[in-house]
Amino acid sequence: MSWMARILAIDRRVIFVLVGLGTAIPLLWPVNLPITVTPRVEAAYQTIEALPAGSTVLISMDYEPDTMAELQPMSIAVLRHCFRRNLKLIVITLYPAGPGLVEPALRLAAAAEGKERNKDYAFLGYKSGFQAVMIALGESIRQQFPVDFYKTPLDSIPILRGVNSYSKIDLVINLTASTAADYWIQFAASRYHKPLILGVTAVMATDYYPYLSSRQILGLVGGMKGAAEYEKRMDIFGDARRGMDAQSLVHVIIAGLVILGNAALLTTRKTA
Amino acid sequence: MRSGPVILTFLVGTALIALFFIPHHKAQAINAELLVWATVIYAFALILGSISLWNTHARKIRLKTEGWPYSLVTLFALVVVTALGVWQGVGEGTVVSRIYNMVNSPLASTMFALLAFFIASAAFRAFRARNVEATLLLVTAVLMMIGRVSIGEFIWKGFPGFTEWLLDVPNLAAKRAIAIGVGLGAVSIGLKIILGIERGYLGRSR
Amino acid sequence: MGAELDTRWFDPARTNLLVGLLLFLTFLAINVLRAKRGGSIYIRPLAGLKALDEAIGRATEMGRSILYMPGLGSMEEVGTLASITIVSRVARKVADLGCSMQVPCYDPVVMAIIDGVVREAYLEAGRGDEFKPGSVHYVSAQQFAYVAAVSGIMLRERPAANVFMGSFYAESLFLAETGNLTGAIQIAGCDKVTQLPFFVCACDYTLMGEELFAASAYIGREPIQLATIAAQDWAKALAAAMIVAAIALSALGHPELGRLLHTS
Amino acid sequence: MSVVETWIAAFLTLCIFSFLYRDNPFYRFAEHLFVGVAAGYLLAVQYQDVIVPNVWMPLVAGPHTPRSIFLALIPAVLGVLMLARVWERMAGPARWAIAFYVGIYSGIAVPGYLQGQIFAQLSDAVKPFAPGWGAINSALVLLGLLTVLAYFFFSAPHRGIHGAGARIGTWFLMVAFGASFGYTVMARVSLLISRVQFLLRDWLHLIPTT
Repeated sequence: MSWMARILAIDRRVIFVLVGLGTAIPLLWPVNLPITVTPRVEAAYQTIEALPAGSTVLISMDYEPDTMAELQPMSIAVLRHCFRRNLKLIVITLYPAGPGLVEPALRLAAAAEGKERNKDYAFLGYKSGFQAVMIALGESIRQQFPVDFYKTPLDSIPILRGVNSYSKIDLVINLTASTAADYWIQFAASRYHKPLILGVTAVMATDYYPYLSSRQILGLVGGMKGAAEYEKRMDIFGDARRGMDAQSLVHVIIAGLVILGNAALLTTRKTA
Repeated sequence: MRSGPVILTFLVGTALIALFFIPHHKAQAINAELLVWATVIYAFALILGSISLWNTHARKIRLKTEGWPYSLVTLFALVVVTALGVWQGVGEGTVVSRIYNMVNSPLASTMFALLAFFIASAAFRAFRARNVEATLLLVTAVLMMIGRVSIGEFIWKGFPGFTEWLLDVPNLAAKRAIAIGVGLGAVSIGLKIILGIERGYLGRSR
Repeated sequence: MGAELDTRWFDPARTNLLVGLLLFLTFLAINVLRAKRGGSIYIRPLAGLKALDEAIGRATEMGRSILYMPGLGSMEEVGTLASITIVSRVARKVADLGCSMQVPCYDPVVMAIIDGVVREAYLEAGRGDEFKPGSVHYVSAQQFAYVAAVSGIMLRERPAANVFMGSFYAESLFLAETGNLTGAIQIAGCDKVTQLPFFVCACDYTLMGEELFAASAYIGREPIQLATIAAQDWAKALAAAMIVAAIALSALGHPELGRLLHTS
Repeated sequence: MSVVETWIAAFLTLCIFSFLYRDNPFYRFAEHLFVGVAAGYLLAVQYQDVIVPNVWMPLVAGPHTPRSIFLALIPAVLGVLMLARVWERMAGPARWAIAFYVGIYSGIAVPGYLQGQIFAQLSDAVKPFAPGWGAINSALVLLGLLTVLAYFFFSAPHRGIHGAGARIGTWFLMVAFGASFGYTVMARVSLLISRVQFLLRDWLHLIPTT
């Protein structure tokens, strides 16, 4: 069997090994492939960069373990940027499985930037009701979240003193894999006229380009690639940039295999 | 005996179609109630399904067919998790939710992750330039793959823009046409069943 | 403050939908009458369904079974309804030839329905005793637990043909790629656009979108069923014409037609 | 997750990865455990969320009014009829429950797909052409839409003008499928990355947490 014919009849497990290595190697030994920061991510970065120190930011992290690969590194990068800008963060989640992801992300970001709970950020935990919560935050945060995730009353949390509705919030950031984004645009941005930044999965990102061009959202971070760009902009080397190395490698492996297969097909067809 | 159920399907189906057009709160209350009834039937059907699952595996054990010990694992898990769930509930903090997070979550996400391997083997085998259509399929797929990762942008600045064009024009056009066709097919099959033209679901192929 | 209770008996915003429904019913009525009066209705051949016939024949010769997967949609998905109408005809062919068919189910109600359908097919074919109870069985209503079990069936019981008919999601590639490994002939029909590329790549034949809904009429070849497909085509032609007209009119400054199609 | 839970999750993860090599006892064990736990979990959820509030409470435990009993009785009877299919001779009566259930979802589907699929796509498709260069894209979208619709026409053979249109339609379909296929690769690889990260970081501690 000619060399080319053997390629065509390659055992699929060879392909599986290649994909497995293409994923594991960059995670262990980062390749640090070049990343260019696209305008949409830059716009999100600049919006946070422009906030004066001490401004209050409401972050709603509405996603669950199945989309963690794309959104967890994005959350950590955005949280670290807010901490680095000495902003006051109020963090909530509208998904029951949210706290299991949000809490570790907050701990990681705060530790990396030397920030403290209740002094620099407050995590209010999960509240069901989706749109109802978003609207109610316009009236009173305390009515929705009488106590924070750790059961401490809001009044005894330093950064929440005097903050009880959207009026005191300078920026809303929503990191989500679901239609929560549409409702945040409808309520936070349109109804309460709060500046809004979105962080969504790659699959969803293209649907929100129109909102960016119409300035309903001021920045859009899409998928693991967007998160990697944000990490590069923050000059940190997180899971997103490692992940993007693996993505690039596996995509190149698959594309290469397809090209190789067709090259083999052409030569065998010529000789046959 | 057979025409009775067909009439019931007609009555219920027509009622649901009518309720779509009637916003009256009493009508919508009936609509909601009927949907609750459907969920109750589903719950009982799930018990029937679980009995079917039990029979499948119990038969394997009884007949000692090849691989019957594995069926013991399924039946054991089924009994234990059902009993705990019925007795203690399944919410956050219950034993069942811990079992679920420890067993089903990793299994489901790893099964999902296997798709990365299968997408590679399927691409290698299927993307062969045998004719115009197959060539269009593979060229578009390769360009889309390369264009969406940082390497693509590194090769050609316009790559991401091009991949978005592929999604916004050809992909959108075909998706829209298929969606219209599926919509028409769905309405057609729904009406056929309600009007009794199609009775296959009652076990009558003629 | 009590919300304003709606007491209207008709929602005017949905008038266009009602007109659309009545139009479709008219097309249906005309074509059914045409069929009843013996008018012949041409329907272009669907390669996938011819292959399905051959696959059942070959499976019978080899004494191996057919694996029919009715999809991972519940009854809310019309692809599932389509799959039920298809399996009722396939079951009759399988019963006629004395072949055996296994139907692992995701939705328990679908299992109850298909169990009745297959049992009935064997009775009608005069082979009531050959029906194997449990051949139509519930596997799991969780996506990847179903996939894990069915992949096991494919690899261990080696059916001669894998038939995927209905609504499939991300698991489509997993099942089709595993089935491809076993060398079985694979015929798929799916209404989910995002899954069609994977079926096209991993299966021998794929019924795309609307073809899934037309399949049951094809296999049965009953005139009235073919009439409903003709009605669908009339509606499709009308839709295409309206799109072109609306765009042309709005280019000339009359966007009214386009607005007619708008839904709340 | 505690250490024990991490080790169990890692073991089960490797059992599933072993399927890539071939069907083996580890995969078979994980498969059967998966099916059993999933079946038990779903059964318990349906019991807690549906059976108790909609059947047990109104008929037995909870506050009853003649109306609430009657309203709860109908679905319960239909449900029991469905359940009775366990015995073969009860397959007949179960058809009433099936007919009701199929009627509900056919009745939902007809207007639902009419609005959500047909009219939603039509109202999108009739948007006026984009100005300037965008008009080319709008024209291409319209051309693709019409030719793919032509491909899906059943009552005319793919011959002549209709045949040519259908052929162009298949080209649009292939480009659309290629784009959709390539677009999905990243999402699938992301899932693999998070599983490999779980093994390398949470289990083997070979990757530093950021």
